[in-house]
Amino acid sequence: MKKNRQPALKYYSAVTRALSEEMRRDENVILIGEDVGPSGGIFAQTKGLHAEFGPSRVRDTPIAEAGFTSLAVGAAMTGLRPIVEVGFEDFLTACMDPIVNQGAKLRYMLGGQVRVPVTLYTFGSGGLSAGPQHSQSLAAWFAHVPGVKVIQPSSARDALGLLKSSVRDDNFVICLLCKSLIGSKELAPSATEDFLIPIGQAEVKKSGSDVTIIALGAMVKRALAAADILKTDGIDAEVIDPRTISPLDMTTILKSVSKTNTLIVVHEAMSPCGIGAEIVARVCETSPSVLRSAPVRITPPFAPSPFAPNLEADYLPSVEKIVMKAKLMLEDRR
Amino acid sequence: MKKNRQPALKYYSAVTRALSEEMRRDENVILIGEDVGPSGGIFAQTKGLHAEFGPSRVRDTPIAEAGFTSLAVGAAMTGLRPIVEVGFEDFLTACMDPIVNQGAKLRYMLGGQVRVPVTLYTFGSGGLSAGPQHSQSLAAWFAHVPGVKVIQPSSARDALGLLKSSVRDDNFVICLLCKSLIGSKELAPSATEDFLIPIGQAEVKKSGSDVTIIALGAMVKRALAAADILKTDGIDAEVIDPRTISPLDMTTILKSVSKTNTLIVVHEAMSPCGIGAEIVARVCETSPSVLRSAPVRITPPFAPSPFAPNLEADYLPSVEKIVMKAKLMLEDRR
Amino acid sequence: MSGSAKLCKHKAIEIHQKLWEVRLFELRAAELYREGHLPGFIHLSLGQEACAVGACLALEEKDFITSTHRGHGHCLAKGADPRFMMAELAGKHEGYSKGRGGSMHIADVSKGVLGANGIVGQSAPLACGAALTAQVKNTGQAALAFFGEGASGSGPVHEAMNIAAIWKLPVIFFCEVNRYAELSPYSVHVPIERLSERSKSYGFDGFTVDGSNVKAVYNAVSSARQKIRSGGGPVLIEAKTHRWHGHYEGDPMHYLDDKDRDSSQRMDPVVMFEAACALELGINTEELSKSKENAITLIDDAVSFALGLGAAPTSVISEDVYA
Amino acid sequence: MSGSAKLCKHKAIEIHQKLWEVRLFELRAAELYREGHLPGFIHLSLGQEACAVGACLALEEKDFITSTHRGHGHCLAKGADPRFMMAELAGKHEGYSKGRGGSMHIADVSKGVLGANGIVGQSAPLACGAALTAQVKNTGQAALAFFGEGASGSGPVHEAMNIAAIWKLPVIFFCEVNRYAELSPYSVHVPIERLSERSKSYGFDGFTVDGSNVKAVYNAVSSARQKIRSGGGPVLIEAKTHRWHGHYEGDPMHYLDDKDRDSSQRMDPVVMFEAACALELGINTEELSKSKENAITLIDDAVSFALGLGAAPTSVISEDVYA
Ligand SMILES: Cc1ncc(C[n+]2csc(CCOP(=O)(O)OP(=O)(O)O)c2C)c(N)n1
Ligand SMILES: Cc1ncc(C[n+]2csc(CCOP(=O)(O)OP(=O)(O)O)c2C)c(N)n1
Ligand SMILES: [Mg+2]
Ligand SMILES: [Mg+2]
Repeated sequence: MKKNRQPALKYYSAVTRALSEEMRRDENVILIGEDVGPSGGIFAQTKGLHAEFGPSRVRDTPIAEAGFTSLAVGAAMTGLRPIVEVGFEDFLTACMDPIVNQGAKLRYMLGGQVRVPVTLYTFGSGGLSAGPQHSQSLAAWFAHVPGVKVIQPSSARDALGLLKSSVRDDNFVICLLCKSLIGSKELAPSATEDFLIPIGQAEVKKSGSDVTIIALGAMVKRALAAADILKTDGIDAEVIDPRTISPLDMTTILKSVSKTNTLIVVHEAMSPCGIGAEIVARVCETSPSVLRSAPVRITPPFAPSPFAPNLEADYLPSVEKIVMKAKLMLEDRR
Repeated sequence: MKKNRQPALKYYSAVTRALSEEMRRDENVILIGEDVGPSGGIFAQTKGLHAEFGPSRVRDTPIAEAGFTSLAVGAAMTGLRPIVEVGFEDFLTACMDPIVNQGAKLRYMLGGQVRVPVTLYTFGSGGLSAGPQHSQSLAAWFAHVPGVKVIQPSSARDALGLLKSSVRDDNFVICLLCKSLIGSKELAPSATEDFLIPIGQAEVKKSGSDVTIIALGAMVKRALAAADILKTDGIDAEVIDPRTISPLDMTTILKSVSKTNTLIVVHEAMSPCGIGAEIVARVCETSPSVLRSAPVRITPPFAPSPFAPNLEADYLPSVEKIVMKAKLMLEDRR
Repeated sequence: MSGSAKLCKHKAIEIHQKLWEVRLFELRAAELYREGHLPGFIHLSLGQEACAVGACLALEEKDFITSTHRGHGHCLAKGADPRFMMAELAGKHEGYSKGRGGSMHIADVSKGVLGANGIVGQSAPLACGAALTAQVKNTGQAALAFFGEGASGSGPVHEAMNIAAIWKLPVIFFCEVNRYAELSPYSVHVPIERLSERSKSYGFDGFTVDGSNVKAVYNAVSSARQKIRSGGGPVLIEAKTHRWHGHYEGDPMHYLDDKDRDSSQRMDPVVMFEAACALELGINTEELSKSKENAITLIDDAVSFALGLGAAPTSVISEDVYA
Repeated sequence: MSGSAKLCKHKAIEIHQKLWEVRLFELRAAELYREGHLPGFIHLSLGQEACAVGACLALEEKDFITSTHRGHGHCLAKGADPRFMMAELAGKHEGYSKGRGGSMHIADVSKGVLGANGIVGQSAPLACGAALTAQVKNTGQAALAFFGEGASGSGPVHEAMNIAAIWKLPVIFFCEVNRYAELSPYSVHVPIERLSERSKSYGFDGFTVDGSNVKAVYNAVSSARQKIRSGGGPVLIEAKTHRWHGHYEGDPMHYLDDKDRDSSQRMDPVVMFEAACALELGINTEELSKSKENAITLIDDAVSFALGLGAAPTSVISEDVYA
């Protein structure tokens, strides 16, 4: 890798870059949300956009997630391509109707007369001691809803490539960013590259033959760290990041599971009716005899996300837990 | 059964009976919602309550699901036991924050200082040509949230017994009633009986040894009808109604699956990250070798609920589909 | 807002015909519903025709409207085709929603009708979105949101008005106060006499008009549209009107009080307008009969069109979920 | 609402001590936060002490308050114990939330503090719920909801005010207008000069007071409480104040304009009150020093208490999820 030639890209700047590139490309793209304007956002994620694109296309909103998300849907139906920021994923509870009953369904209800190209991004997941109302992972709710797509970038490059694709997508796309990755860095695609990652494609982040670990969002890095440790024990783990949560790329997942005959899913969201449940169910339905040991979901206990750092550390899936579960699974098999 | 002695109970009157019995028992129980007052509700489900308990305890609200659900939480924290009606399950999209970030979490966030005894009931599911915004089944969202309980009565007796228990429960309980069952009848427990069904217990609606069918809400009757047909083909199906969706009674489910070595789940909700996914995942995790054929989820296609009766009939899981899938499963096994 | 008629004769005849189209469409729909030809449930706006027609005919063709569960009149008045509307009510493939939406989801985007909507309150922010498009692209369009007094108590309506005020969006909030929301009266939903006062809490203008008087509605919306043309930002119009039928067709209306049961008290907006046409606008009976006849023909056609269609193919169930 | 001081000397001293408790609690919290003793993020109300103290001390002990993300002052003023508050900020088991909530979820229900809340706008309907309990059970209690001008744009606040008006709930809506919501100024959030005007759109009273003047706040809330005692339904009070620090502690405040950077413009509510105590209430320097000393001791104790505690046991993670 040309480590010295390419500048590093931070997760939050990947958001800025994606937004600005898409806004430059298409003047129908606008940005609305709380403090996306002159202040540049609480994580500096929209820095410079108001200056470059002006107050008509970059709009600070009042605190009205339901109102402005529905407004974005109305704008999308009439020719704009709004990008909506909702500060924290937990606040999606305030705009479920515009997403689920409007954004997801208007094309269907209106007989295909309209498209609803909205990209809604938000910062979710835990790891920053943000407490029970600022740390949730709600992807499963939206994977349960036809008409929306859901993406979750686990790195700066993924954030860049997936967000750009979602702005070009003609559907309501929800992008669930991970707060704990905000400062994480990666080699950036060159400034002139129109870097896109197609929606709906999982990525094998590390290939391996012994155990399949599907990890989401910030858990991808932990799964990779676990894979490193497992290697020292002679276990060759494959780590897959679905990247798109809805629709799920089951092809990539099934291919891996067929190879390793095992399945571990790791996510920060609650276990019941989560993405892990869906992946396990899909694997068992379509390839009932492929698993040679019981599938495992590694998730927090069924409780709200606690505030204190030691509590949150214990609550979230850890590298150690992943290592332990993987070893246990392979031992069982022997 | 003493068919002639016991009066028949309709599903919607079971709601009225549950509410009035609990309001008589405990003066802290109040009822709020749109048109729960003098009009008696759109399905006559609250008829007579305003007259009996008066305007202080039975309150028509403005159209403000977020506001009045949050208000109910505040009232519950301070000593009342509010029952909240939200007309259609689809409108829960408007009060997700009060449910998920307040009702479900305040006890936890406040260090156990409060209880939040709210019962929220709503009419959901399909079958009445109510269209895409009035036919949804969203149980999975709430099963994904720690701090709330979720029940779904599939008959008048279950509605009576479960609702009464939920009013006495010290937690936020969501009761998802099925619109298509509103007029369905059953023998009523005698008027003097304090008829309770414990929350958290599944019921084996029909026992059998060949195939386990887990069905939810209005699908229970269809599963039972399918079981009747299967019987004529020599297949003895066991039909289980979880009745409580969160927490799930996995003991009853696993017992059945261990006996039949098969698993079919039928629900009206969307498949991805639905209750079916959770049940399949739990079975495969805990009893990986118990299933002798691939588990099957029978659900509508991944699309909003269509309006026209012929479209909706095709969309929803039918008796025929259940029969067909069960037969296919058992054939595969031979 | 002056009360003087701005109506030219040509427009008046157009209004007259539309009033009858709306009236007849709904009378026929009620009939078909009772006979079992229309599934699900429908919400009629009989008695409120002057609101839909007066408001939509004061808009420009390029303007947008968003509507509610009680939207037949709005959609027709803005130009939706009664044939495809009735086909939708009947659940047919030829309907605006391919039979997947029904009465609550009629839309004709080519005519600026962005959809009836089954979620109370959402018409307001959705209209703001269309107004935002007009503002950003500088198209000169406006958007009008229909909603009821019941919706006025909902959060999204407040959020929409607040944003519209701050962003000076070209949007008209048109509140039809038909004295009920579902099964409960105005007083359950609104603590003040005049909802138009709410505009002051956002710093824009609000007016109350007689919603049975199509001229009054037309004039109010015309003035509001004028204000928007000159960049003046939102306007709230409250139209006091009457819902003649139940909340949904078939509603037994046990909750009505005697005063409200007494239909002799009510003004018929169509009759009122015909009188005004004759007296003030010099439109003669023959002309009035002609436009009424046109309406009858159109609606008859719509009904036979809809009833003549076969069931929608099940393939539409999975169409248009994603673009 | 008359501007005359209703304060007796005893109450004034109580207020003075509370002002210092709030001030010192937050100054120490800021320090501890910068030093890495407090995890997560905290939102300070430095400069707004007169609102919290004036409002809470005008309430009765049995009354309820609901608070926001910026709630330290509210909770302290209503009687929460600074030790358990600081322990919570530090994530300790002895904290009000057993270390599971942090700064945004402080509550002491025994003192009527129903909780700070991390969701903007929810304080209003939650307070209405407490007011409903008081009304249904006829306890004579009232509830006061703290919220900011940013929250005023949110649906739940509107829905709460509308319901409170219709049901005549014993609730005070107390809006602290501190000129910012997060990183953007008042004008991004509110299209009118005086938020108190909004009360008119629900038909109840609204007042604007100087939120830096604790006496003005105290008097306004006292009058509102009086009105509630006689069954008069809700009141909206807008208190114009200043947020001295950033939105969260550590906020670089790049977005401030020069006028707002110039801290010489600001009134210090504590200093102002001390002057008033001396001039108008005949409280001497010694008395003032004593109540300040009390505050210092209390907060010092709270800090040493919190820092002396061990980490919360992980068993608390799964406690209290269900009752
Ligand atoms: C969010 C939401 N809550 C409740 C309903 C059920 N509902 C349908 S129409 C209606 C009454 C609406 O009243 P109003 O706004 O006055 O309109 P009108 O029916 O009088 O035309 C209600 C409560 C709904 N559709 N959406
Ligand atoms: C529903 C919701 N949306 C957004 C936020 C993020 N947020 C936290 S505080 C805040 C600003 C609140 O402003 P204001 O009501 O004026 O209170 P202040 O911070 O000035 O005390 C915002 C937007 C939130 N917590 N909840
Ligand atoms: Mg109405
Ligand atoms: Mg503020």
